[in-house]
Amino acid sequence: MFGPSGSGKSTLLRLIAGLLPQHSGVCQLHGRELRGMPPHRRRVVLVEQSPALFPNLNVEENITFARRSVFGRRDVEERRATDALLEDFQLGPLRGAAVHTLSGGERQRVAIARALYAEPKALLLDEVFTGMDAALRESLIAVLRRYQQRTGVPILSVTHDVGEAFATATELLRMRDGAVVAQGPPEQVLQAERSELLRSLAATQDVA
Amino acid sequence: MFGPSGSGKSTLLRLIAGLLPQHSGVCQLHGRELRGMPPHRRRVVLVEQSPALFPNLNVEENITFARRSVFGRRDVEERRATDALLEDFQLGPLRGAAVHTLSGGERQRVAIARALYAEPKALLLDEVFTGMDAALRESLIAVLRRYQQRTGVPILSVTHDVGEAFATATELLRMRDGAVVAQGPPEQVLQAERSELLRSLAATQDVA
Amino acid sequence: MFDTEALGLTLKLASITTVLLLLLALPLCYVIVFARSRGGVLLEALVALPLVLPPTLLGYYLLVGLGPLTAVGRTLTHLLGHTLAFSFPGLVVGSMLYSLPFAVQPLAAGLRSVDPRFLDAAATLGTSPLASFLRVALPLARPSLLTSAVLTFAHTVGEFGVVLMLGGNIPGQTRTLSIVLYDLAESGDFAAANRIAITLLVLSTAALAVLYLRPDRRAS
Amino acid sequence: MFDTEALGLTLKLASITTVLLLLLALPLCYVIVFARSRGGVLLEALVALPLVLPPTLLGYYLLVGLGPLTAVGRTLTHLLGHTLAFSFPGLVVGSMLYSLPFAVQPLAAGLRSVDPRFLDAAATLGTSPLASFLRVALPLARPSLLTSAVLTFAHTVGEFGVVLMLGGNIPGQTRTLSIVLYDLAESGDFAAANRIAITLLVLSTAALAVLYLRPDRRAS
Amino acid sequence: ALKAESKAGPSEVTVFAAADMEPVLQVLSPYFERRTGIKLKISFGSSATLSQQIVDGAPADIFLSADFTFAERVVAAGKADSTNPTPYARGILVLWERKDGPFQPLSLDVLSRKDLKSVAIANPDHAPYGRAALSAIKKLDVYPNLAPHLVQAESVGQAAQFALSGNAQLALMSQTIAMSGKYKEAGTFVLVPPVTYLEIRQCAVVIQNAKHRSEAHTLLNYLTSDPIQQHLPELGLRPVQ
Ligand SMILES: Nc1ncnc2c1ncn2[C@@H]1O[C@H](COP(=O)(O)OP(=O)(O)OP(=O)(O)O)[C@@H](O)[C@H]1O
Ligand SMILES: Nc1ncnc2c1ncn2[C@@H]1O[C@H](COP(=O)(O)OP(=O)(O)OP(=O)(O)O)[C@@H](O)[C@H]1O
Ligand code: MOO
Ligand SMILES: [Mg+2]
Ligand SMILES: [Mg+2]
Repeated sequence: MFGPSGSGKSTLLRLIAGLLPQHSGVCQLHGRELRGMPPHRRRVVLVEQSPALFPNLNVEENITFARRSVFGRRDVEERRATDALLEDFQLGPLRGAAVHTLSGGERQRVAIARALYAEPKALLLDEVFTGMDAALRESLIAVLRRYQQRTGVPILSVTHDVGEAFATATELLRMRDGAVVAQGPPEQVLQAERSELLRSLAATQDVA
Repeated sequence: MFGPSGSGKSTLLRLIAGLLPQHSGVCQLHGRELRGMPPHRRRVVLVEQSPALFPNLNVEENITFARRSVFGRRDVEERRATDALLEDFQLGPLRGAAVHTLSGGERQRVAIARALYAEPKALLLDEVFTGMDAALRESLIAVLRRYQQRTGVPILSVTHDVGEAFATATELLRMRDGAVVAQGPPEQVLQAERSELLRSLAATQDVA
Repeated sequence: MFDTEALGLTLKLASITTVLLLLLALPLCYVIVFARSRGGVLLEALVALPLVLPPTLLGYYLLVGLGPLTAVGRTLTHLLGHTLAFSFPGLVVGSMLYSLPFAVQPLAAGLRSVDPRFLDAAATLGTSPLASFLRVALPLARPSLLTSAVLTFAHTVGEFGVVLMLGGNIPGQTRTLSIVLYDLAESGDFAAANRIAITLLVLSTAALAVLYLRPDRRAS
Repeated sequence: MFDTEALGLTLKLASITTVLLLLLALPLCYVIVFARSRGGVLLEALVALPLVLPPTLLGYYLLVGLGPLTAVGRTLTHLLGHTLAFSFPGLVVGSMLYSLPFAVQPLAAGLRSVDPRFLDAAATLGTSPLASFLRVALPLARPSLLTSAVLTFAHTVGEFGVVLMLGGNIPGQTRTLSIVLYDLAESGDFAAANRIAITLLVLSTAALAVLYLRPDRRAS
Repeated sequence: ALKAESKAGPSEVTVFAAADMEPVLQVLSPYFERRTGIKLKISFGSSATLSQQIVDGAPADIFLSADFTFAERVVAAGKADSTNPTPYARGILVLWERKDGPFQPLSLDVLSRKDLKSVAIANPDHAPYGRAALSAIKKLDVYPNLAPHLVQAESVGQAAQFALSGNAQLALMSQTIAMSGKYKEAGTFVLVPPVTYLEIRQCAVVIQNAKHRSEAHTLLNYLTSDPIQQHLPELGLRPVQ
């Protein structure tokens, strides 16, 4: 999904996650209607633009937050899942680090790992790759692609990088002024995009 | 300035701004030694990766924060400066908005405007263009370029977009593992970059 | 002679009251802060009421209201085998009522200032509101929980009106330090009052030092 | 007859004490929370001391310490023309000492939980620590400031021990509601006690409603 | 009186009075005010509390103690305007129980019963009526039986309240209180034999630096005047002589 700043992308994601009240429209996941369902029942995990990591927990505790009960102990399998995530997201050496010491990119990786650990039915990513260098981004996208192939969980990702969108998405959404103005396979949406740009240029010239 | 995630870019900026204690090295601005000077005397403004806007103030109050005293009234000139900034950063309609309602890109724009309003002697930008679409980014870079030409204030900007760095900077810094590993005019640094990459590729092949 | 019995009794009363009140304050704060209903507002106002009632009034109402003249009082007296007045459990009840707002208010204020983004994050991760309260809000509001505990304890140690009205000055049961000090002051025994004051100061300076010099006090 | 004189006196005492204490608590909290020195820790412990001293002890020491037996007391007596004890100014001094921790602690806890990122941002924008305290930390800690004010006011309204020791029971000067209620209880005048209780409840319910039903209470 | 009036506005006198005097002054003060134009501002408490406060500088004009000792304490501190406290009445100790209490009809024998749960007395260190009560209990040989059940109140007024509210089964209190409205309605009392306690000789002192010293003397003279002394038995006190 992409669109200009302030066009409502984050708002739409928060709505899907259940963090904002839905006043109209339908919102379905795997055929289940989500409207009116409280956020913690939806199993839709949202990774926000600047993710809210729990400041009282270290990196590992943040990642494993979702599946620990108040007094929970963890079994071997969960420990293995944690190790795999720490490695996938290149967070191994930071395992025990306090989250306020993390760099911006590190925080985002912890947040994505935390989301995957929660075994969501859908994953929403809000500009999570923006603060990363090209190499890191590629490797994370590969991790997510593998995850998606293994679990079949749909991923909706917001980005400003049209190239990235084109390269990674199976379907593109374009938003403007709070509405989805285009939706479909990447080629098609970008095609529409281009012709619209031409149209608006033409309009400007008419005026001039 | 650029470099991989976690290489110490933000840390260096916080150090320059005086938010972290400096244990060794020199830090000078216009010939003034900054070491030991408290942050509020440095007149070095840092716009952080996810900027801390004051949640109790609206957009305009955030922008004008620096030059208002506790009970301050504003004069006509300051009002004009505010209006200009609001327009430059396309924040006009959001003037009175509560900051918790802003989108990610809007927050970053408010933070940059707030920094300019403080009339800094140096401006530090930490990945502020990452969450913006291409059109918005271009227009903001143009605003900053104009500002720099008018005032001569040095701007140190962190980015992951090598293309952007190359296009906008007069001098490039590359960081890795907490140290500046290259510095100089863009062409030179990128040249060094490329040859290093080749060297490391060669090393890998040697091992294989 | 120094009245160690009264000191022990006072500390026992303050400890029991603090523990019980914090256990009560947690669910109350959950409803007050997290339930966005009118009920929460009503409850908060109700919990705040003992604030404005002088301890002598509370003590008087407990004396009369839980005394043998009312049905409630008779039932209680029957269950306990004695009147609530002039007994340690009676002081606990009185202290809890008296200190309730001091346990609830700082904690509620602390919970209220927890950034809702953390609660949102927990919710999308599948954490129920109750679990979010326990695992996210409460740990983040820890300084306020501590303030609640300290103020409650202190408020109970310093309690005088309720004890005077309800206690009956029975050594080992209801004769707390504040009463002992009152008696000493009335009989003009400055030396004995001094001994108590010094003991309290030493004890409390030690306790406060432990509390305030803990290394992890200020999140950086 | 309802003792409006005592009600007025009590409200006056609580208001004056609250205003003075908040004015005092602000600089104290600044030093305690923002100065990262040992001095701050010491000051915090010092401010907390009245917490653990029963009001009867505080009252007694003020009575003796500010009485004609000490140099300070003699000077004061000379300046005022009367002893500080058994006068309204004396009650204000006693109440301030007694309620000091209740003004300082919630505010300090609130200031402590202000996210340091906001203070960092203010600092790089050229705001001095003092201005950051006034313009950033304090507005963000507003709920805690409110808690401080409410608890201080309430603690003073509910004050009994200090008033009894230091104030005596002089109508119109030191006879506060808590003392009136004590007297009423002694004379078994349940009806009069009821009238006072109802007045207090109505007044305070109104005050609390104003406080708790303000629309902007919960930042969303 | 006239002189004081011109100095300090409407004429009034601050009275510190022992708790047993509360019902008495409640009855007498309207008469006194009507007759002399002097308003009474009264602070009640245990005799010890009040005397200590006066020693500490409380602005009382006159102190009506419930005994001689606490009045003497004020004299000893140099706060009285004469060296001799003035006796104004003699107190009577009674045992009181609510009419719906378990020991009706009331007699002194209840004090030796094994099923007694609580008896309220005033603090013997602070209140003359408390001292008298403790002495009586000992003289009546019921102390071992009562000791575990004694509840101490700050003053005789509070001891009475403990029994009135039903929390204490019995109270040893002043006859002044036992004969006053509420207590007369709700309970019955029996006299404690005067031989079991030292005479409760209630004495008054006028404070030396009092603002309203002459009004204080007016009150004292009024209390010791023959007509009032003759009325004392109706109020639960015996006349001085
Ligand atoms: N509670 C609210 N009240 C009023 N306006 C709001 C509220 N929440 C969001 N908005 C506005 O809605 C618009 C959409 O915000 P949103 O965060 O969804 O944008 P976005 O597409 O994610 O932009 P960006 O790329 O900058 O993050 C913004 O202009 C924002 O100011
Ligand atoms: N107080 C601290 N204690 C320990 N480690 C710290 C502390 N502060 C930062 N670090 C570590 O220092 C490294 C550099 O962090 P920094 O935020 O400067 O990275 P960055 O270059 O800005 O990365 P990014 O591009 O992801 O924002 C990180 O690995 C971080 O975990
Ligand atoms: O009237 Mo007293 O001094 O309480 O016995
Ligand atoms: Mg957004
Ligand atoms: Mg960074």
